Amino acid sequence: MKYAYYPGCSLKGTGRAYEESLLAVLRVLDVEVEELRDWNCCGATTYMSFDELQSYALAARNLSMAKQAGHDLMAPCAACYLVLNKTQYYVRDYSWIGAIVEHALDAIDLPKDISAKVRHPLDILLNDVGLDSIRAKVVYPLRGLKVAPYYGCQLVRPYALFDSQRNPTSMDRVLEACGAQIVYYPVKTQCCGGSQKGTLPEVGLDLIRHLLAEAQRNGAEVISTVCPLCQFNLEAFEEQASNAHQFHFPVLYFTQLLAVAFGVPLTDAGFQRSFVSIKPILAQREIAYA
Amino acid sequence: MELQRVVKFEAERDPEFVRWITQTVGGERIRHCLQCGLCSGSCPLSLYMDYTPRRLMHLSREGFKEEVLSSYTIWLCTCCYACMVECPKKINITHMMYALKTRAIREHFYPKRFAIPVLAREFSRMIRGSGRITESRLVMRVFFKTAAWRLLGFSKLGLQLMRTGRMRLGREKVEHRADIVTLLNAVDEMKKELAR
Amino acid sequence: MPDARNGGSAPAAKIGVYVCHCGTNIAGTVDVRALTEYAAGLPDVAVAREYRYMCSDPGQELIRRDIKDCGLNRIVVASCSPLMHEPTFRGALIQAGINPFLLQMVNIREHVSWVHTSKQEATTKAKDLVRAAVRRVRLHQPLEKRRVEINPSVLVVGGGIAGIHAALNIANSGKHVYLVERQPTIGGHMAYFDKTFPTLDCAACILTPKMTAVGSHRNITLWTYAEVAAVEGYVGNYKVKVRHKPRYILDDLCIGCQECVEACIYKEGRWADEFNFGLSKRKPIYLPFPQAVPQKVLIDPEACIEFKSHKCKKTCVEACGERKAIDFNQRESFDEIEVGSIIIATGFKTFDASRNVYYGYGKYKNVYTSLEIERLINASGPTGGEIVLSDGGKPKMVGIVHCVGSRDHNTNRWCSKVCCMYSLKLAHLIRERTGAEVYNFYIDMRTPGKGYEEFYDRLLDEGVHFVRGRVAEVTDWPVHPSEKGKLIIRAEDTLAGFVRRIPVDMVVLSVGLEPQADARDVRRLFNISCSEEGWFLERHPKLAPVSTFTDGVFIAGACQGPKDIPDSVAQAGAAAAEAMALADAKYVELEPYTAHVIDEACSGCKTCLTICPYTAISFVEETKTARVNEVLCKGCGTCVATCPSASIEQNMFEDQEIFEEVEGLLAYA
Amino acid sequence: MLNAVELANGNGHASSEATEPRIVGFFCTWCTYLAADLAGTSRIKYSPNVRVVRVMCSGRIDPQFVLDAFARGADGVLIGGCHPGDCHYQQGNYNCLRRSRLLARVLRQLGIEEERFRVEWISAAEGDRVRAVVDDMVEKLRKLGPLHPSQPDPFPILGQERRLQEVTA
Repeated sequence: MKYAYYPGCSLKGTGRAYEESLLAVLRVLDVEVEELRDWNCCGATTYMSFDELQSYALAARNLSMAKQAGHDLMAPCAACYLVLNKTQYYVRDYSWIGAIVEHALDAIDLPKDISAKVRHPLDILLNDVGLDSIRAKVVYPLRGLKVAPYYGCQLVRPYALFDSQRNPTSMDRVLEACGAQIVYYPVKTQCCGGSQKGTLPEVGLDLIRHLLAEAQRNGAEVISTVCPLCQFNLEAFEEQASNAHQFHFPVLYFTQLLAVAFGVPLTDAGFQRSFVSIKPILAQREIAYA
Repeated sequence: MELQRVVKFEAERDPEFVRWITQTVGGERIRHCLQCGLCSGSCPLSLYMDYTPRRLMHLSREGFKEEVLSSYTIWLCTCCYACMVECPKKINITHMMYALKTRAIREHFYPKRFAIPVLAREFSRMIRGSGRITESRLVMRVFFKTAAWRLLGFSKLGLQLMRTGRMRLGREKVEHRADIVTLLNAVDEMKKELAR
Repeated sequence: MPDARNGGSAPAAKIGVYVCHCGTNIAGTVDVRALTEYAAGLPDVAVAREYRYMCSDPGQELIRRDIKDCGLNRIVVASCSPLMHEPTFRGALIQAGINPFLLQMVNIREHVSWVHTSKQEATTKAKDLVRAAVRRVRLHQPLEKRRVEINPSVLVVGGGIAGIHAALNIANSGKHVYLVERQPTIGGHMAYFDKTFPTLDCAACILTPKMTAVGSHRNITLWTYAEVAAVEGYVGNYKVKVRHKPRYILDDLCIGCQECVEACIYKEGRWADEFNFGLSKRKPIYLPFPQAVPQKVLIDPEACIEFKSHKCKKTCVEACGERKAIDFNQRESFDEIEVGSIIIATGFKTFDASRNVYYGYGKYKNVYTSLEIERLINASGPTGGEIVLSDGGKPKMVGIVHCVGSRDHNTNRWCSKVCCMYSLKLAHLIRERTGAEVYNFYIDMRTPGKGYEEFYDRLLDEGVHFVRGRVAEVTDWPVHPSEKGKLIIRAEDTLAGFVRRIPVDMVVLSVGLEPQADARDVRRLFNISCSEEGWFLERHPKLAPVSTFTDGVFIAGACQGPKDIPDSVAQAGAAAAEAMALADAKYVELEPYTAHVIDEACSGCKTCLTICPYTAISFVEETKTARVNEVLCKGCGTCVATCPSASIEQNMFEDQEIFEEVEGLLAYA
Repeated sequence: MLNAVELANGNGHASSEATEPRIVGFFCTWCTYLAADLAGTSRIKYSPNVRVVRVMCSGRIDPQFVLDAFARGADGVLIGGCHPGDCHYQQGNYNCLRRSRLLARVLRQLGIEEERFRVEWISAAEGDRVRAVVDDMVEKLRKLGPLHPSQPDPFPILGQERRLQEVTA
């Protein structure tokens, strides 16, 4: 199994822990990945609202290069995942968009073919690696660690074909395979506000607070995420969001929990980058870790 | 409280806008809207909107361009696609919001120093410049252009990020930066072409 | 307790009382256990039982078994209204081998549990009623129902789509139908339409064949320009008098060539054409409309010179020549027919838009009613299908105002059901034919029905404007340059959240449906009831939707309530089936509630003779007493109450029985 | 003619209802009885004071029924028929009306207040009118009080005939 790896800007910045843990986990599972050479920002949702067509072109550049590399393109960031997919759909559904994109690729001597399959790590773990091989690699089971699975919006909506748009369960299953206990989390696909926290603080904070409160109400010990922006929002503003109830969750990437289970040293899985340490919880649950 | 006379004359409607929205990507099915309000109901931000998505749909298809493009709604939309997935008439609401944003930016239909469009603009500039985003720098720029004082509120967070090595000040960039510019320009050429 | 008048002592009564819970309908308000125990204690009551649903088969079985096992000879059932289940329980008595009229029902549902709230009071009342019934039933006598033959032919009143469909159904079954239509042609409202929703198939194409079929069917006697003048008789044997208005044309001689119309000395039409609501003009002699059935012209005496001055050249008569079909001296004539059942399909009339002054109907030239627009759109209409303004120009903006004369406590409270759909249809046609911007002003869009919602969706997609808000006014007073020379519609766009002023060239008022102006006279004529609004009342809104409280009289179509074409046709089919079932039964059983004279008591004063509305009482010279003809007697009992010597009795309602009932009700309560 | 059981059960509520006016209604099958049924199906609530006797037509109502009702202890009598012109039997309600006019006068002479005897035309569609009429009548009768609190039979003559029948029982 080999994939072209498209980190996206966040995984090089606030989301470094995601990249570290992801790569570590894939290593354990002997999944080969190669970072896409000279990838560029996908444009995310923000560029979309500035100029949709340009953002398609930006995404297309990556897709075209991935096709050349000859592997499926692994996009861990939900926003990237969405934009890359969306681009493919639109180029397919609207010939005139296709024409523009092709023209643009032409201008930088890239092949028009942007049909590289865009995959999310969850998709890969579930459908290519498989739960059995994941179970097989577990050395330190998570022993019923109570996890709130937070998928956020853009991973499953509107394009994810590997999971339900209304009630996704892929992360649940992967984590359960590592012995974690998934708590009821009805807001698993509700929006975290994205960049709203920066632009309209009180609004963003409201959404974040709701997500944290729901996790607490359902007795979660940690929140598991699949998207760097979700992770950042929930973690960075726990304190601000705290009101009646104090929030003090480790907000992790699902890959970090896998890493624990696989016996990857915490420091290799970016735990040192968390604001809230997970160690006390692991200790309390008597979950061993490397 | 001041009294204000509100009555809409047909002359204030903009048929061109209706034509545009019903032909633009995402707006094609807007006419099918039943005004059931499920979009507003499922939207996590509708609570803050001056016009709920449902109302925006109606205003758009009736051609009240002013109201639509100057409404906060389109900026509050975080593009979480909840409305679009739920919509019983399969209207691509989120995509339409993008379209409205782009047009609002193009026609300068947003409040001065309003952070969201500024972010979009800065974001695009940064990409044009280096092909990638360096979050820390982007955030700085936006704040300086909108509400610098708010930055102070973030100093603690900044330190935390710094300490955990998640805030890089070094600039992320692609090797072939020229490519990006060429790419984007190519798009613009083509657009002009199509316009003609 | 024996009866002085009937003499002789009836066999000792053995009464069974059966109290129904009707689920919680009764048991919820009446203490059924207490009631049953109480009944058990009443004199002559041998058995008293309660059961969840007496009308169910196990319920009836209780009664049947007790009659057999305990030898009951009188039954009291305390349940719902006798008008609901009396037949059911009488059936049970018959099955158990005793006479069905030895039953008395007590209405403790409609008259007690459903209208009272205090359990104690309700139970008390129920006890009184049961007590009365128990006392009354002891006097009940075995009675035999009267059998009367049924005349298989049927009268259908009204030649709209409902009447047409019913008539054809029955005629095709081989029975004879008299179809009486007030207008000079059949076709009703449907004949006005160009297209029908939601399929948009051409109204004429589907209606005309049915009309001609009626005209040519050997089992149908079609009388247009005629009205029912009088009805007497009873189920199976109605005598109906039909008045033929003079059309001054001899039907059987006129071949519909219309040469007379050509020849009329008026070269151009001058008089408002009724069929086009005055949007076009006709001559004094005319054919209502091209596809009219029958294809017979008629003369308007108000317009024809011959009638005014008797000095006309009578070019029409010349033109008619040998056929001699024109008869200026024709007078109204009558026909007497006998039928077994009657189907009333007299349809509806549309709301008079001028009643709503704010919409400017009759004031502004370009405000039309939906029916007028139907004519404008109709290819055979005054403009040949051209939708034009009063000045002949094409409308660029058109406003369609829904709910005119509907859902409004100032006019009609009800929803007229069809307006939303026909407004959508008109919106589509207007847009299609003129390319105008069309605005629909609605309160709620009501599109239940096969393919209806889909049609609405289609209209949405066609870019028709939908403004949710009831129109406040239509005015020609511009307050904005863009409104000059237009009709401005003012309404709140409740979905946008502000008031809008929309200037249009043409306003279409979607008028609601109303009962016919003379609905109340018609219902008297046929002895049926009307709802408060004036729609004919069905026997049961769910289970007997086309029957009335008068046996052998059925209703179909919009005369029973607003209905679209499919519903009207379906109802017409149902009514036809009812009529045919009746006819095929050959005979019907009548309640034996007739009156009879007790000869020895009769003084021969003849008071009763004058009072009987059915002349069922005659005077027998030999005995010098009155005698009731049981076949003619309908059992109203007026004569009984009138007889000064108390020598007339009515089965089931004998004085003694009623005295007992009254006494039972009040007995030391 | 009481019997032990009836006494036992019948009087159960006598005291509690003593002050409540008791009304006997004579309703024609085709209009007023139907209206009362409609009131039921529409769950319209009204005072439980009226006890209905069903007759085919208001024309069947013999003045004796009314007198007897009063004699037996009714505080009021309500006759319900079809509206003029709507009679199922063409004119029964007119006959009823004529008799009632006469009867009303007789009653007045017997000292029975006119509010105690009422003739109403209620069509099959007027369920709510049943409520209105009954409630209104009950209201008026409450004001008047019971017709004859002390002796059960204010009209010996009428009484005799009835007693005669009872004796022959």
